[in-house]
Amino acid sequence: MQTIGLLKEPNFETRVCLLPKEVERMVKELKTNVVFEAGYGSKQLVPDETYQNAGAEIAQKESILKESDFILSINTVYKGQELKTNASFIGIFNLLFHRDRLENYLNTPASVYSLDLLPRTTLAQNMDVLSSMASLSGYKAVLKAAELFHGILPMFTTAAGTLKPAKVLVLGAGVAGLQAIATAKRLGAVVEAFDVRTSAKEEVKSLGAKFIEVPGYKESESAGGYAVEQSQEYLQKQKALMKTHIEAASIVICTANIPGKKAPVLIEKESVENMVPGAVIVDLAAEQGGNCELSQNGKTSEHFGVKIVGNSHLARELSQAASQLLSTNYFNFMKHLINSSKANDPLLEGCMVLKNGKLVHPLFIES
Amino acid sequence: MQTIGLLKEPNFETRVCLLPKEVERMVKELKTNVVFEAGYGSKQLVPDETYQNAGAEIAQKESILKESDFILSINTVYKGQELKTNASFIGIFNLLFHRDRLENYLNTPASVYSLDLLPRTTLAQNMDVLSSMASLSGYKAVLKAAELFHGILPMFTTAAGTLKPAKVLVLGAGVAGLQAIATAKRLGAVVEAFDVRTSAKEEVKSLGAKFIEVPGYKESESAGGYAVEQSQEYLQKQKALMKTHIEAASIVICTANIPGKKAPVLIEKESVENMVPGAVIVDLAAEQGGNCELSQNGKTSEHFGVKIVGNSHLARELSQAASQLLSTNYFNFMKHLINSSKANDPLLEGCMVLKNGKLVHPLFIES
Amino acid sequence: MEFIQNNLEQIYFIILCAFIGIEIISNVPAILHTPLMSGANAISGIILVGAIIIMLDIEPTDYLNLTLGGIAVFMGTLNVSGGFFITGRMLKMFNTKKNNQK
Amino acid sequence: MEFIQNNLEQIYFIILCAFIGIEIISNVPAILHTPLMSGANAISGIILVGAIIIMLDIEPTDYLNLTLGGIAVFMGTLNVSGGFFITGRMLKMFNTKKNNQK
Amino acid sequence: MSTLIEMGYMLSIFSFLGGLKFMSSPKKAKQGNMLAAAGMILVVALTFYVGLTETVPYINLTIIFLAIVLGTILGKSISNKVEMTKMPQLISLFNATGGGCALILGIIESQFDASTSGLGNQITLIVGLLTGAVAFSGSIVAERKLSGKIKEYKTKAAILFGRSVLLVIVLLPFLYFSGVLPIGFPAFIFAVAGLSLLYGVLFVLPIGGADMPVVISLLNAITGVATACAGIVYNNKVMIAGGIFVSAAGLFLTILMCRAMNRSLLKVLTGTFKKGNKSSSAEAEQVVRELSIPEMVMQLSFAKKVAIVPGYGLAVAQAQHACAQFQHLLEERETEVHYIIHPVAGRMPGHMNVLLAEAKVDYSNLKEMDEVNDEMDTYDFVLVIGANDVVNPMAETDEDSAVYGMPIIRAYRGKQVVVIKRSMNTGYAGVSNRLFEMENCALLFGDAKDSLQQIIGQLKMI
Amino acid sequence: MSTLIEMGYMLSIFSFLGGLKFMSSPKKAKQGNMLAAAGMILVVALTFYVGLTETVPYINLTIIFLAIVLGTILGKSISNKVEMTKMPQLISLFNATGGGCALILGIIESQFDASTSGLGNQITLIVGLLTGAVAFSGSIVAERKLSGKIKEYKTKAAILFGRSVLLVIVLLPFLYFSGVLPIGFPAFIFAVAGLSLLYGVLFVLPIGGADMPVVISLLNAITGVATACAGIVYNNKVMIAGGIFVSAAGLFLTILMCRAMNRSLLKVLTGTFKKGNKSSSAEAEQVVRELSIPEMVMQLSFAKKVAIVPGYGLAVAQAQHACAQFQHLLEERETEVHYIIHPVAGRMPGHMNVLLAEAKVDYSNLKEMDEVNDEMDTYDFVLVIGANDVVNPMAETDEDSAVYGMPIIRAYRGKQVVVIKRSMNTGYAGVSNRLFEMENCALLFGDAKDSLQQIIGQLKMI
Ligand SMILES: NC(=O)c1ccc[n+]([C@@H]2O[C@H](COP(=O)([O-])OP(=O)(O)OC[C@H]3O[C@@H](n4cnc5c(N)ncnc54)[C@H](OP(=O)(O)O)[C@@H]3O)[C@@H](O)[C@H]2O)c1
Ligand SMILES: NC(=O)c1ccc[n+]([C@@H]2O[C@H](COP(=O)([O-])OP(=O)(O)OC[C@H]3O[C@@H](n4cnc5c(N)ncnc54)[C@H](OP(=O)(O)O)[C@@H]3O)[C@@H](O)[C@H]2O)c1
Ligand SMILES: NC(=O)c1ccc[n+]([C@@H]2O[C@H](COP(=O)([O-])OP(=O)(O)OC[C@H]3O[C@@H](n4cnc5c(N)ncnc54)[C@H](O)[C@@H]3O)[C@@H](O)[C@H]2O)c1
Ligand SMILES: NC(=O)c1ccc[n+]([C@@H]2O[C@H](COP(=O)([O-])OP(=O)(O)OC[C@H]3O[C@@H](n4cnc5c(N)ncnc54)[C@H](O)[C@@H]3O)[C@@H](O)[C@H]2O)c1
Repeated sequence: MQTIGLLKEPNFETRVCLLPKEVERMVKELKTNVVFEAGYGSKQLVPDETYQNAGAEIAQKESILKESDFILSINTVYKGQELKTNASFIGIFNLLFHRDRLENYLNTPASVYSLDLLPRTTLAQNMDVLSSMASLSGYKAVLKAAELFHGILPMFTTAAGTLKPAKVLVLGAGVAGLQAIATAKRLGAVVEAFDVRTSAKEEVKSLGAKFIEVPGYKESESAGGYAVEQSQEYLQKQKALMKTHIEAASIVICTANIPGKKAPVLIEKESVENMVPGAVIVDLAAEQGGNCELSQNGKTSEHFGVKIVGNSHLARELSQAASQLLSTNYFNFMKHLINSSKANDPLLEGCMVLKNGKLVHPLFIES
Repeated sequence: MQTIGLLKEPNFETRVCLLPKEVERMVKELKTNVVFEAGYGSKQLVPDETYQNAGAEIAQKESILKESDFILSINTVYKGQELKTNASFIGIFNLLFHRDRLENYLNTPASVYSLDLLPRTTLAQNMDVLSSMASLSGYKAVLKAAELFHGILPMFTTAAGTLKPAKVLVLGAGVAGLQAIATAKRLGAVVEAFDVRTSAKEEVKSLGAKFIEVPGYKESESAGGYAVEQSQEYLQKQKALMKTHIEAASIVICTANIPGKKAPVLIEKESVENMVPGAVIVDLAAEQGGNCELSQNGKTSEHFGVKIVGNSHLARELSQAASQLLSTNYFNFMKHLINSSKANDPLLEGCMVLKNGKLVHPLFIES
Repeated sequence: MEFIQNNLEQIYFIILCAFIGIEIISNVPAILHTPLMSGANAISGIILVGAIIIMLDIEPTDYLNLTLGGIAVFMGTLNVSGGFFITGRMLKMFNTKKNNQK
Repeated sequence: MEFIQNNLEQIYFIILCAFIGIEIISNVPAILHTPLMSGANAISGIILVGAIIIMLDIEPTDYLNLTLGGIAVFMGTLNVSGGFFITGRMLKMFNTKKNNQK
Repeated sequence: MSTLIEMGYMLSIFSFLGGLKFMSSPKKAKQGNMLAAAGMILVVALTFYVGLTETVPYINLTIIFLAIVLGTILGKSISNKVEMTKMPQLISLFNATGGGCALILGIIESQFDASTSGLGNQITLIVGLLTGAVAFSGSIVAERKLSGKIKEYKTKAAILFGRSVLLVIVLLPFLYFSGVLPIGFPAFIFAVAGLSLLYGVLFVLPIGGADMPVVISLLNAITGVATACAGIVYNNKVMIAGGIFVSAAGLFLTILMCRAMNRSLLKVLTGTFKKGNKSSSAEAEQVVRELSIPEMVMQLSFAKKVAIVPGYGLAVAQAQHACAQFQHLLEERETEVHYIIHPVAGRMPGHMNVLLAEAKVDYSNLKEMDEVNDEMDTYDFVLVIGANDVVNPMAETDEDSAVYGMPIIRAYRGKQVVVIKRSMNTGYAGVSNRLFEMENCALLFGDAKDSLQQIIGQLKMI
Repeated sequence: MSTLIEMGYMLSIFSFLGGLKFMSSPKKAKQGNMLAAAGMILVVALTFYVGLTETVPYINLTIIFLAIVLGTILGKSISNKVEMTKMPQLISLFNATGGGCALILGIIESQFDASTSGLGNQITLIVGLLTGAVAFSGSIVAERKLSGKIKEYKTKAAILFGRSVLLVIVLLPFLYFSGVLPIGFPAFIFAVAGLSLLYGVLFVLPIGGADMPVVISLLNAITGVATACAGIVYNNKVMIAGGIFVSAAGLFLTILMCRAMNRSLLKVLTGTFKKGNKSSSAEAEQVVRELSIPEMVMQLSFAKKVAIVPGYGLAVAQAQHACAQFQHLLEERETEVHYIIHPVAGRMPGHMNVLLAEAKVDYSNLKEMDEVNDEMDTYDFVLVIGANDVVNPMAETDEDSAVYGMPIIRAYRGKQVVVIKRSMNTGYAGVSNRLFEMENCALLFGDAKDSLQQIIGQLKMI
C-alpha cells in the first residue's frame, strides 16, 4: 500500500492541493494511505477532523517525508529532510523559471514531477493545473481591475448623465485571456483582445469580443497550440498597433506567454504614460517577466496615475475555487501515475524533471 | 453675480462634488463666479489648471467661506469660520443621522441644504444624489463581495470538475439593491432578492432574479415609494423565511433602509454563524445601523469565517464615476436653486434644514 | 334539378374558380392586403369586356345607349387601368433591399 | 383544334383541378410531407371506382375477367383502406400537447 | 378561329390566376400585377378584334376605342398623382367605376332581351345590376368617408332604414316575376337600380371610418359578383372566372383583414367596436388610435430611419432579445435604427443599459436623449416599447402634472409614433399620457415580447 | 336520380379537396384524413348502388362486395401492425396495389372496346395502363429497397437500359397506330404493359435508398395520372378530379420534398448525390447519413426526453439564444430537455456556462457529463450542436486516437442522435469522429444558428 503525504504549504499560499473529497477517493479508489500535517486545511477553513473522516491520518512533517511514496504540495516545501527511497514529489514548481528550486532535490533518492510541465494533450486535460489556474486568474484579473478602477465597467445611463462603458483590452487570448474576455463582457465592458495565434480570432469572436488583427504572423501549432517566438519585424508592427489600443483602454489584462520563455513585452513605459490616469493594468505574466515593462512581480505599483498589478498567482485569491480544481487535478494525476503501466508514458515523461535525484527532462538537460 | 465656493473635502473623501465640466457650465450657463481651494481635484487626478481653464479661480479656504454665496461640498467642512450673509451650504450631510453636525451651522448667517433630504419627485431625479450614489454602491457591493469571496460567482464546468454558481441574496430592492441584482446576474450568480414593497417583485423579476415573497405586507406607497415600518408579526415571519435563504447564500448584499429610521435588522448573529465559512456579507445600510446585526459601520469584520463589510459609502471607491454623477446632480440642483422663483418650492423646502442659522425642516423641528 | 344537370360543367367551373380564388390568397402576408385588394379590384374591371360586347351590339343610331355604353366602357377602363397602375405604384414601394438572405 | 373546342369544359376542369391540387399543398409544413403523401396515396385509390364500374359490365361467365376484376377491386380497396388507416395512425402521433399558444 | 379566341380567353384566365397568386407573395407581387394586366390587355384586345371581324358599325368601334384610350390616360394620370396615404380612397373610387359599369350594362342589357331570355338569365341580370349599383354608390360613400368629407352617421334609424331597403330589394323580384307588380321590365329594372344605389349608401354610412379598408375590400368582392353575373349572361368564361376570382378572393381577403384587426366581419359591418380593457383607471377615457401589427409593419417597411424608445415594459416583458432581433432585421433592410435611452427609463439607473447589453446591442446604436431630442423629426418611425412617463409630452406642457419639468424624449415629434403596451394603464408616475392621443401616434396593445415577435414574423415575410 | 348521384360525386370531389387541404395543416390533418375517407366511402357506395339498380348479375356484385370487405380488413390489419419506422415501405406497397389496379383495369378495358372507341380514348387507355404498370412495379422495387432487401444498383448499363425501354414504350404506340406493327390490339396492350412493368423496375433501381421517400411520392403522382386516365375513359368526374388532385399534389410534394433536402428532383432521379465540401482533410471519406430539417423535426416531435450537447460550434455561431428558444419550445410541448455540459466543451473552461448563462438557461437544466453518462439511453433524442471531440466514441475505443482516454459524453447511446455542424471538418483535436457513421446518428449540415432558427420555425408549426 502506497502512502501519500500532504505537507503544509508556505505561508503565502492560500490553496491546498488536496481536499477531503479527493482524499477519500485516494483512499477508496486508489487504495493508498494518506498522511497529512496538522492544520493542513486551516486556510481553507477545513478542520483536521474532516480530513481524518475522509480517511487520512495526521503525522509530523518529518515522518511524512520519511514514509510517503508520493509527497504532494503546490509549492516546494522540501528542505533536504530524510526521504523514502523512490519517493516522488508532485507539485507546481515552475522549475524552468526557478532553477534554484531544483537544488534541494538533486542527488536525493526522490523523483520530482512538476505539473506545470505536463504536456497539454487531450488526455491530460483533467490534470492540467495550468489551465485550471489560468482560468481562475483570468476571471479574477477582471474583478481585480474592476475593483481598482475608479470608474465602472458597464455603460450607465442615469438622470445625472451617462457614464461610458470602460474599454478593456486583453492581451493574449489563451486560457486566462479568454476567461478575462468573458468576464469583462459579462460586466458590460467594451472588450478588445489580441493574440498572435490565428485560431485565437475565432475564439475571441465566439465570446462576442473584438479581435485586433496584426498581419503577418507565422504560425506553428505544434506543441499543443502554444505560441512561438516571432520575427522582429512582426513584433514591431504589433507594438505600434497595440500602442494605440492600449492608450485608449481603461483596463488592460495581460496574459501573453510563451512557455518556458520570457513573456513578450507588449506595453512599454511610454504607452503607460499616455494612458488615462486611473487606468488599471493587470499583468498575469508578471512572473515570466511581465507583458508590461513596468510591472513588478507580486506587487501593485502606480505610474503616472496608472495602477499596475503584477501578479501571476491571482488564483490564490480564489482559494476555495482554486483548491477544488487543484484537488481534482492532483487526484487525476495520481490516478494516472499509480495506474500507468506503460514503459515511457509521454504524460509522465513530460513532467518528470528528476528521476531519483537525476535530471532527466530534455528541457533541463539541453541548456 | 453670485459666487460659488468649492472647499476641499476631508481626507477620507475620494470624490469631489463639482468637476471642471460642470464648473464651466456654472460659469457660462448660470453666470456665477466659481472659486476653489488649490488641490481641489487632486484625488481625482484633475490638476488645478483644468479647473482654472474651466473658469474657476483659486482662493484660500477662509476667503472662499467669506465671499461665497453658495458653498458646495459633499461632507461637512465648516468649522465656524466667518461667512457672507445669506450664504448657503450645499452638501450631503446626512444630518438626520448625525445631528451633531448641525451644531457648527446653528445661529450662523448661513442656510444649509442637505441633498439627501431632497424629495424624490420626478422633477428632482436629476439632482437625486442618493439615487446616483446608491446605484454605484449597489454595483460596487457585488464587485467587493466577489473580490472578498474565495470562490467564484458564475458556474464553471471544467475538466477538473464543476464549480457551482454562487448564491447571492440581495436584501432590499431599492436603487442600490436593483443594481446589485443586475450586477450579480451579469456575473452569472444565482440571485434572489427580497423587499417589502410589493412593486419590488415585478422590478426584481424584470432583472431576471428570483423574488422571495413574504405574505402579509402592508403597503403605503406615499412619500415617493419609500418603505414604511412594518408590524412585529410581519417582521417575525419575514425573518424566519429570510433565515433559510441567508444561510444558503454565499454572498448577501444588504440594502434595506427606511428613510430617517434605523435600518431594519434582517440578519441576526445566529444566521451568520450558520452560513458557510468564506461567505461574504456587504452591508450598505451600515451607517443606518446595518441590516446585519454584526456589521460595523466603516469596517470589515469576520465572524465564524464570514466576512462582513459594513460600508454605506462604497461609491467612494468609484471616485471617478461618483464624482461625475455628483457633479451633474450638484449642477442641476444649483440651477434649480438659482433659477427658482416660487415662494415655497417644495424641492428646496424639502432639503433646506437651516435657514439663516435656524432650524426650519419639519423632520428636525418635530423631534 | 334539371338545371343543375344541365349546367353541371358551369357549376363545377364556378365552384372551382371560387375555391382557387380563396385558396390562392389564403397565405398572403398581412402587409400585402392593400396591394392585393387593389389588384383584385383591377381584375374585377374585366366587366369592361362585357361593356365592349354590348357596345358591339348597339344600333349605331341608338345614341342614348351608345352614350351609356361609351360611359360604361370608359368606366370599366378606368377601373382596369387605374387599378393596375396604382397597384404597381404601391408595390414599387416595397422595393427596399430585401434579398440579402444568408 | 376541334378536339380542344369540344372538350373545352373538360380541359378547364382538369387544369383547374391540377391547379388546386398544387395550390392546396403549397404551404404544407415539411413535417406533414409524409402523412400528406400517404393521404394522397389513399385518394389515388379512387381507381377502385373504375374497377367497380368495369366489374358491373363484365359478363358473369367471363371468369377470367371476373377474377381479374375482383383482384383489381381488392387491390384498389387495399390501397384506399390501408392508405387512410395508416395516415390516421401517423397523424395520431402528432397528438402531443401543442395547443398552448398564448 | 373562335378556338383561338377561346384559347386566348383561357390564357387570360390563367394569367389572372397567376397574377393573383404572385400578388400574394411579397417577392413576386410586382410580376403578378404585370401578369394580370397583360391578361387583361389580351382579353380586351381579343374582344375588340371580334368586333372588327364582325362588321360592327364604325361609330361603335370608335366610341369603344376612344373610351378605352381616355380611361387609360385618366387612370394613369390619377394614379400617378395621388399621394401614398390616399391610396385606399382611390381604390374605392376605381371600384365605383367598375360597379357603375356593371350597373349601366345591366340597364342596357335589360332593354335588349327583356323577355326573350329565360328566367335564369333574367335573375342573373338583375343580380348583376343590383350588385353593381351597390358597389357603385357604396364605394363612393366609402371614398368620401375616407377623405373625411362625410362623418360617421350611425343612428339606429339609418341602420333600420338600410335594412328595410334591402328587404324591398329582395322582395321586389319575387313580386315582379310572380306577376303581382303591374309594371314593365324596364321600370322594374330602374326601381331595382335606384333602390340598390340607395342601399349602397345606407350600407356604408354607419360603418366607422377606420373600418373603411375592410368595407372597400367587401365592395370589391361585390363588384366581382356583378362581373361574374354579367359573364354568365354573355356566357363569357373570362368574365365569369375573373369575377369569381375577385369575389372569392375579395371576400376572403375581407375576412383576413378583419382577423388581422382582431374583429369579426359582422362587427365591422354593424359598426360595433371592440371595447376591451382600456383605461381601468378613473381617468377620463382617452381617445386613442389602435393599430394592428400588419398595418404597423406596412408603415415600418417604408421607414428609412427608426428610433426605438425602450422603457420599463421592455424589462418586464424581457423582450430585449426580441427587440435586438427586430433591430437587426430592420438593419438588414438598410434601415437606420437608434435606441434612444432616457436617463430614468426603467426602475433603476442604467436599467436599459443592462437589458440592451444582455441582448448584445452595439453601444454605437444607443443614443442619449439630449443627443437626438432636437432632431426627433428626422425619424420616420418612433417605436416606443413599454415606455410611458419618459415620452409624456405633459412633462413639457402641463404645469400641474406630476411629471412636469422632467426632460422627456420628444417621441411625439417623430413622423409616426407607435407605442407598444398592454393596456391604457399609466406608468410609474401615475399620470395619463397625452402622446397617445396625438394624431401621429397609434397604440399597439399587447405584451412587448409577444408583439415584437409577431412583428418580426411579419417583417421576415417582406 | 342520376342528378343525385352526380351531386354525390360532386360532394366527394369537394371532400377530397377539403381533405387534402386540411391535411396540409398540422392542426386539422386528422379531420382531413377523415373527410377524404368519408368522401371515398360515399363515392364507392354510390357506384355500388348504381350496380344494384342496374340489374347487374349477383355474382359480379358478390365478388365486388367480397373484394371490398377483404381489402378493407387486410388494409386495416396491416396498417395497425406495422412499426412506425416502416411506414414509408407500407405506403409504397399500397401505392403498388393502386397501380396494379389501374393496370388490370387497362387490360380488361382494352378487350372490351378495343376498336369501338376513338383514338383519343385509346390513347388515354394506354397512358392509364402504362402509368399504372410503372407505378406498380416501381413501388414494389421501392418498397424492397427501403426494407433493405435490394441494394442500390446503379450502373451505367442499368440506367441506359431503362432509358431505351422508355424510348420503346413511347415509340410503340406511334408504330402501332400508324399501322406499321402487325399485331392486334390485345397483343399491343400486353407489350406495353410488360415493357412498362420492366421500366418501373429499371426506373427505381438506380436511385439511392435515402431518396426513396421522394420516389414514392413521385410514383404516387404517377398512380394519380393512371386514375385520371381511367376517369376520362369512363367519363367519371370523381376519378378525374381525384386523379388530378393526387397527381398534381403528388408532383408538387415531390418537388417540395426535394427542396427540403436541398436537392433537385432531377438529381434525385438520376441518383446524383450532392458532394459538397465534405472532409477537406485527407482522411478516408466517411459514410454519413444526412438529414433534412423537416425529417429531424418530425423525429423530434415524437421525443419525450431530449438532450442537447453544446460545443464550440455553438459559441462560434453565437447560437445560444436560438438554442434557449428551441429548448423553451420543446418544454412547452412537455418534452424534458437537458443540456449536457462536457468539461472541456468549447475553448476555455466554463465556455458553455458563459454562453448558456447569457441566454438565461436555467441552471437546473444543466447536467454534468458524469451525472447522466450512464443513462444516456433514456434520451429519445440527442442533439449535438457544434460539438465534436467531446462526443467522439473513439476516445473510448481507439487507443491510437489523439483523444483516447478523454471521458466523453456518450451521445452515441441516445436512441437518435443528430449532429449540427457545417461540414465534415474535425474538431480541435483534429481526429475524425466515428459517431457520425453510427446507425442511430445523422448529420444536419449548416451553421448552428441558422439551423436552429429553421428548426424553431418548423417546430412552431406543429
Ligand atoms: N430609472 C430610474 O432610476 C427610476 C427609478 C425609480 C422610478 N423611475 C420612474 O420610472 C419611470 C420610468 O419610465 P418608463 O417610461 O420607463 O416606464 P413607465 O412610465 O413606468 O411605463 C412603463 C410602461 O410599460 C408598460 N408595460 C409594462 N409591462 C409591459 C409589458 N410586459 N409589455 C408591454 N408593455 C408593458 C406599462 O403599460 P401597461 O401596463 O399598459 O402595459 C407602462 O405604461 C419614470 O417615471 C421614472 O421617474 C425611474
Ligand atoms: N474547454 C477548454 O478548456 C478547452 C481548451 C482548449 C482546447 N479544448 C479542446 O476543444 C475541444 C472542445 O470540443 P467541442 O466538441 O466543444 O468542439 P470541437 O471538437 O472543436 O468541435 C467543434 C465543432 O463545431 C463545429 N462548428 C464550428 N463552428 C460552427 C458553426 N458556426 N455552426 C455549427 N457548427 C460549427 C465544427 O465543425 P464544422 O467546422 O464542420 O462546422 C467542429 O467540428 C476539445 O477537443 C477540447 O480538448 C478545450
Ligand atoms: N489540448 C488541450 O486540451 C489544451 C489544454 C489547455 C490549453 N490548450 C491550448 O493552449 C493554448 C495556450 O494555452 P495557455 O493560455 O495556457 O497559454 P500561455 O499561457 O502560454 O499563453 C497565453 C496566450 O498568449 C499568447 N501570446 C504569446 N505571445 C504573444 C504575443 N507576443 N502577443 C500576444 N499574445 C501572445 C499565446 O498565443 C497564448 O494564447 C490555448 O490555445 C489553449 O486552448 C489546449
Ligand atoms: N420618484 C422617483 O423618480 C424616484 C427616484 C429614486 C428612487 N425612487 C424610488 O424610491 C424607492 C426606494 O429608493 P431607495 O433605494 O433609495 O430606498 P432606500 O435606500 O431607503 O431603501 C432601500 C430598499 O429597502 C427596502 N426595505 C425597507 N425595509 C425593508 C425590510 N424590512 N426588508 C426588506 N427591504 C426593506 C425598501 O423597500 C427599499 O426598496 C424605490 O422604489 C425607488 O424606485 C423613486
